[in-house]
Amino acid sequence: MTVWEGILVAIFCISMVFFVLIGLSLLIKGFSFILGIFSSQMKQDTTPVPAQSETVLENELSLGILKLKDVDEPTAAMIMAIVSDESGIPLSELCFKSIKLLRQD
Amino acid sequence: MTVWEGILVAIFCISMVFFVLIGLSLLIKGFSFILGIFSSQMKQDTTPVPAQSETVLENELSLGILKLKDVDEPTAAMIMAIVSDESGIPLSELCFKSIKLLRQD
Amino acid sequence: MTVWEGILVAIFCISMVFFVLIGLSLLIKGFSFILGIFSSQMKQDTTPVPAQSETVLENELSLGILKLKDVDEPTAAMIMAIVSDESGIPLSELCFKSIKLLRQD
Amino acid sequence: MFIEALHEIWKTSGFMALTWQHVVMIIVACVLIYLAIVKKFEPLLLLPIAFGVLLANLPLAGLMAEPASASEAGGLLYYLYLGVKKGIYPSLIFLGIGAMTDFGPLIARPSSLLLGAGAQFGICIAFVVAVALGFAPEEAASIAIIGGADGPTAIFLTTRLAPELLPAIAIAAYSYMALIPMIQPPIMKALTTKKEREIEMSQLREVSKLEKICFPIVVTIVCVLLLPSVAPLIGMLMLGNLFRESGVVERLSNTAQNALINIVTIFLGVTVGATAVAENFLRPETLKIIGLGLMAFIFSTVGGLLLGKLMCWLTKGKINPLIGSAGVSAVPMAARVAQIEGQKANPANFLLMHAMGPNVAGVIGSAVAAGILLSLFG
Amino acid sequence: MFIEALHEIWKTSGFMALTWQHVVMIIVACVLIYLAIVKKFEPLLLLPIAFGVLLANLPLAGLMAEPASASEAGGLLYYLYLGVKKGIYPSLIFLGIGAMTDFGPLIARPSSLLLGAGAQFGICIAFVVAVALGFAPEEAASIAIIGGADGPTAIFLTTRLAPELLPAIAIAAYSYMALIPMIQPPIMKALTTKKEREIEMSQLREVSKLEKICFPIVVTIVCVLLLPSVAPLIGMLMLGNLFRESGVVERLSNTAQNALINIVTIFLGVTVGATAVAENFLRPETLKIIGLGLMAFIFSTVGGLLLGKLMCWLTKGKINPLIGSAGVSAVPMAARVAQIEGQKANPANFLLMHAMGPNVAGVIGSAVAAGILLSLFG
Amino acid sequence: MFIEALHEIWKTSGFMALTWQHVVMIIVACVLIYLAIVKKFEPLLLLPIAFGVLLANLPLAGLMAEPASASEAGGLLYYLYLGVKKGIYPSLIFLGIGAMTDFGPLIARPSSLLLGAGAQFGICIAFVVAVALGFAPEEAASIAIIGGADGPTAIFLTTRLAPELLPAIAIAAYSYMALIPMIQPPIMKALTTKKEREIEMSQLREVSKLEKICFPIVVTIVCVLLLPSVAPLIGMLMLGNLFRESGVVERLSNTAQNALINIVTIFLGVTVGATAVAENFLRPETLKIIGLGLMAFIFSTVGGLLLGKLMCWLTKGKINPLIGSAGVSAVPMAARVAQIEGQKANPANFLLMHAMGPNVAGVIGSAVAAGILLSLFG
Ligand code: NA
Ligand code: NA
Ligand code: NA
Repeated sequence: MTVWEGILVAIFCISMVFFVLIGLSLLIKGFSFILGIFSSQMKQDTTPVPAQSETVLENELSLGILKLKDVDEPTAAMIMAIVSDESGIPLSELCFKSIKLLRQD
Repeated sequence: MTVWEGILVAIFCISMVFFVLIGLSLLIKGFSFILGIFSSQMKQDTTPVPAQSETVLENELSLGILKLKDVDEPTAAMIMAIVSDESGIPLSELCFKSIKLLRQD
Repeated sequence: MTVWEGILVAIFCISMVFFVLIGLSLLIKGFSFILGIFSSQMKQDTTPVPAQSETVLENELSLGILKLKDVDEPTAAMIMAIVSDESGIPLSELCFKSIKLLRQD
Repeated sequence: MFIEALHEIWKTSGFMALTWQHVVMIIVACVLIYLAIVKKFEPLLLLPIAFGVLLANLPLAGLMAEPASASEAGGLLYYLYLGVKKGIYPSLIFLGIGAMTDFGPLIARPSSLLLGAGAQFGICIAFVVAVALGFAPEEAASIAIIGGADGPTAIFLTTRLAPELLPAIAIAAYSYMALIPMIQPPIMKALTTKKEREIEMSQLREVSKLEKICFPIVVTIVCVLLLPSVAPLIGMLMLGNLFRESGVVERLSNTAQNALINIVTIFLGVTVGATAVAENFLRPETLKIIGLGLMAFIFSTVGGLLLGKLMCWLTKGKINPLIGSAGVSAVPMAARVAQIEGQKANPANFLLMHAMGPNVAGVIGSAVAAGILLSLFG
Repeated sequence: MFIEALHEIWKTSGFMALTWQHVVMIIVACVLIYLAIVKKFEPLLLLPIAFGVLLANLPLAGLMAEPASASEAGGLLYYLYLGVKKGIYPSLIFLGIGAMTDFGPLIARPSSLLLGAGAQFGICIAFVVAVALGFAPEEAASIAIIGGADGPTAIFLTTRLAPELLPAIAIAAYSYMALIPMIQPPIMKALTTKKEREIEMSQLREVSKLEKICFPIVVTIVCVLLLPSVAPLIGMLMLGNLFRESGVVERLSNTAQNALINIVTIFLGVTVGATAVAENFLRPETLKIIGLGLMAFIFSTVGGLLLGKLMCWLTKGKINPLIGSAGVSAVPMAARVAQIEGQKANPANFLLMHAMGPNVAGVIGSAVAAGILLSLFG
Repeated sequence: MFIEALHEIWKTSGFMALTWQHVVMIIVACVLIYLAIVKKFEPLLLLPIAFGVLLANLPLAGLMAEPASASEAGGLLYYLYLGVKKGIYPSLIFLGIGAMTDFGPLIARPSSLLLGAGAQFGICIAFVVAVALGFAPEEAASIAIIGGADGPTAIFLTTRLAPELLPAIAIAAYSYMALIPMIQPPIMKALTTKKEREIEMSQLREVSKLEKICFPIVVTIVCVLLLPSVAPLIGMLMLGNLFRESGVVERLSNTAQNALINIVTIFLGVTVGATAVAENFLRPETLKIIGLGLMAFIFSTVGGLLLGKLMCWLTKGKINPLIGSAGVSAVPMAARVAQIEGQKANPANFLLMHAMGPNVAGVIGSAVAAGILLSLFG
């Protein structure tokens, strides 16, 4: 294969990559648009894409989304700290759904 | 294969299934009986088969079977709740053998 | 193979084992010596080899090596007991780097 | 040259080779993905199967291609499929299922095994009808086993008797297993009186650890001696259960229940799905199989319920016939359906544990039925 | 007899057969182990690769030996290598990567895919130069794919096009991926103005779960239809992602991300390393490959940055060109480098999530490039 | 026809084919299961082995059947057994063991390696006696390796030298490893004085991380160069240890220690057990092997203890000879026995860590012995 042919192949290759990925990007845009129309009727089960850094996230994490059953906030926070410490997962990435206390009598 | 043969095969098949499973059931009955005689001499390491719903079970779970070393019951309960929450295993299915405290000084 | 030949093979085999393992042991000694010289310049990231029994170790484990952030010692001890109990790892073998409290307010 | 290369790419692209059959199969795959994710139809297997269907029907991908020669590489899924073809995956899944299953309720009430036998009734009915519809006996047997409501057993038998029907049978089996909460309740209500459904059952006796350990050994010896062909299924099921109950090999039990069964499930699902190429899936037989499978499920439920009624009558009302329907296997879905229906009739009625006996008996029952069919037609 | 046996042992020992080439390779292995452990160069793959190099160059160990006959056993690594040779391991690694990857940022801003395409620029440059240096087209394509900054893709393509170059290409690919934090920053500073690097980007929109589920299905259909040869990579990547996003098969997703990918990584690394025997590694070609690989990385970064600048200009300063450099893949290292450089210029600048879009697009981009090269030369 | 079918089923059932040899083997299997579960004899391997023995001796199950033709499927265990036959499983188990083993105590006191060499003494004695009893040299070597007290090594060597003795040797090796707490103490008491057993040893020096990382690399290079045939064992053992000590590939280390080793253990155990069919197990040779194995264990312990006494004398009482008995490997059981016996003589005596050195040295020692035997007879 001559260098000239090589250059042609290379140009062809990069243009194909652009062609496929631009096609994909348009498709995703179209799809998102269509799904956006549908989703107004549907129950929105969305997950936010965090755009800020993790340190910011840690502060954003509010206990408000936690269902606390008979547990006061400090205890809940301690439990979360324990789990985070144990598992090695930073608190910002842990998701607690509920913390409930069993018989504090 | 004619339908008639098919019916014969089907009857044969279901009777074989019954034959094997009835045999097994008798065998298990016999075995359980024999083992029952033996087990009166042996140390009984039995596990109860829960017949009630899980919610009932949760109430049945007594702290009595737990060996608590220097830990008061509320703390033990909290520990159990933490572990249950973390691991995602309902409390009724978790089995704690002992909870001990290391230096409460 | 005659028994005589067998004996020769056996002697040969055990002497080879000794030859290889003595060689290895000398090599490790030499290597440790060389590395020992180097390591005086380098940051020493060493792990102690416990020579006492585990029960002794448990007493040796001081909270001093733990970085405690806004957590009092009893709480830290309790957390360690929980983790040890849960994971089934004896406390003497668990290594805690830090325990910190998240918002005790 | 540029144009030539573009032409070359286009010629080798899948768009050129796309037929309407492929499009239909892709739609089928998307429907299956929808059922798996949104309707939660046994997603652990249906999702990989559906994706396998998708991959196999994107033309020219060649994922299932046999190697052209010894030195060339075949398709990815061709290699993974070897585990299905050689019957390895279903057995390893049974190893994991065994490690997950508590046979305690069955040991506490061995008569559950009868209900597990009765709920294989649909297999027989479906077999006869399949023969009547003109299927060869091997095919009829493979179709009928859908009525066993047990995915790995169905896949195991089908790979040995009628591999060309594998995707249809596997998809039907897992779909109907997921549909249990819709298929069974009407039949349960039709065949039982409210009074029967209200029956509360006495608590099961405690089962000793020793009994639980002996159980897998005894079942293996008896079943494999009687039906040697069922050894890969019953043997592995019971080995897994022995791992669980022995209490001394927790490591192995955990791995059998997690890493091993999950890896095998991924490979099994994707490759079984990938056998569903248009040519052998878009045939009238597939519709017949789907119909026969539903029939088999219905009659298995009927069989279990009728035997339950018989046992209720024989024990003078000590057995709630609803637990018979749990004999179809589909662990633990069928047992839960029995629990729900029982509680609807009588809020104080907790049938779950009582239904677990027939439920796990149904797994043994279908494996035994598969063994018999394999002896006859294998 | 004693002396004879000793002589026999000595003759069959590796010391007799040791050549200076072996010694050089052993030193290379030790250097790689040093880079993996002390410098933390992608240790998950470089450490097994390095140990594989070591094992393969201890003479007479025969770990990669083909079985002499059907009844005899071959070397341990010969069997484990079959998964590389047949293209199974890279696909399974992609399954795990798919299960680990969040395509959300890409879906939120689909134009990221352009940056992912631009960052394949180095592949083209390296291909042309490799051809100019006298490599055969298949070899040139395999070398060029190093610029894709994606290990499994490089291994997949190389096993199919130029297996004899596998160790050099794999080692170069993983080493340069680890060197991203050293290679990219100077280029980023050279090609962008401080003002451009300071640009803060608007927050990405929320992506619905439905979009995330549809994404892998759509990408699979489109990519595999266009480029059937890429099916094993894109198909498995998207299957893993579907496991992740569907939310109904967490078991499978976890296993794909852990046990399965780890087992495959061990086998892949050790056996790829073990192909680096002295004869086909200590050649001038290896040095050329290392040089070409670096060039490919640099030009991929350049391509991504230039396209980033173009998009910055087109959107009138809404896009920070730094995220273009993340398009080389090397997830998530390249995105982190973009974040760090952005924050250096403007401490309030958080580019991480914005760079994740081009970053994951780069994985798709290199797979597509590999598919095209495979169509042309496969 | 009904009668015919029943007759057919009966003819193909295992009851017809059952011989007294099968019954004996089933009883052997049940005894092994009993030992594994109740007596906790190395249950991780003995339980799968025992169940494999059971499955292989239920007639006609054909689980180990070779495929009759290329298109037909063989037995389940036939396929799983390939990993034993090709020597893959023992190596992968060594990978996991390496990831579990801390060679620190050995590095802190390299003279432990001598004790690990001394405790291979039983291999030589057993070899000579086995030759005298008329075994072929390959068989004698395989039997003798039981004295190495190392299951995977014994299986590895036996599959290469005398595969027909595999089940007897594997069962004997694992059973005696479990019996260490019964076999060793009387010998320890007979060969040492109370004064010797009372010796307290000085604390081991700290071992740096660097030494721990260099250790597996150096051992691999030296051992594999000297004895290339031992590469699959030592190479994988040291790779696993490098995973562990490097600290940068925790994922791989965890998987090697858990999912991978457990999966391989299940497959290895069951299939090794399944080679114990009546014809090649119910022979006088099996009894001889069991006797020779016990002898090998006893003389290995004696060898370790005598060398311990010698080192005690040479160091003027700084070495407690009890730690010599730990040189037989059987990690960590033998080290625990040394600890217990030491503490019996002197309650302030903590030998555990001191005994771990010879204990892990014993693993290397048996692998080296296996390599030598393989060079001589392989
Ligand atoms: Na069933
Ligand atoms: Na890329
Ligand atoms: Na040993």
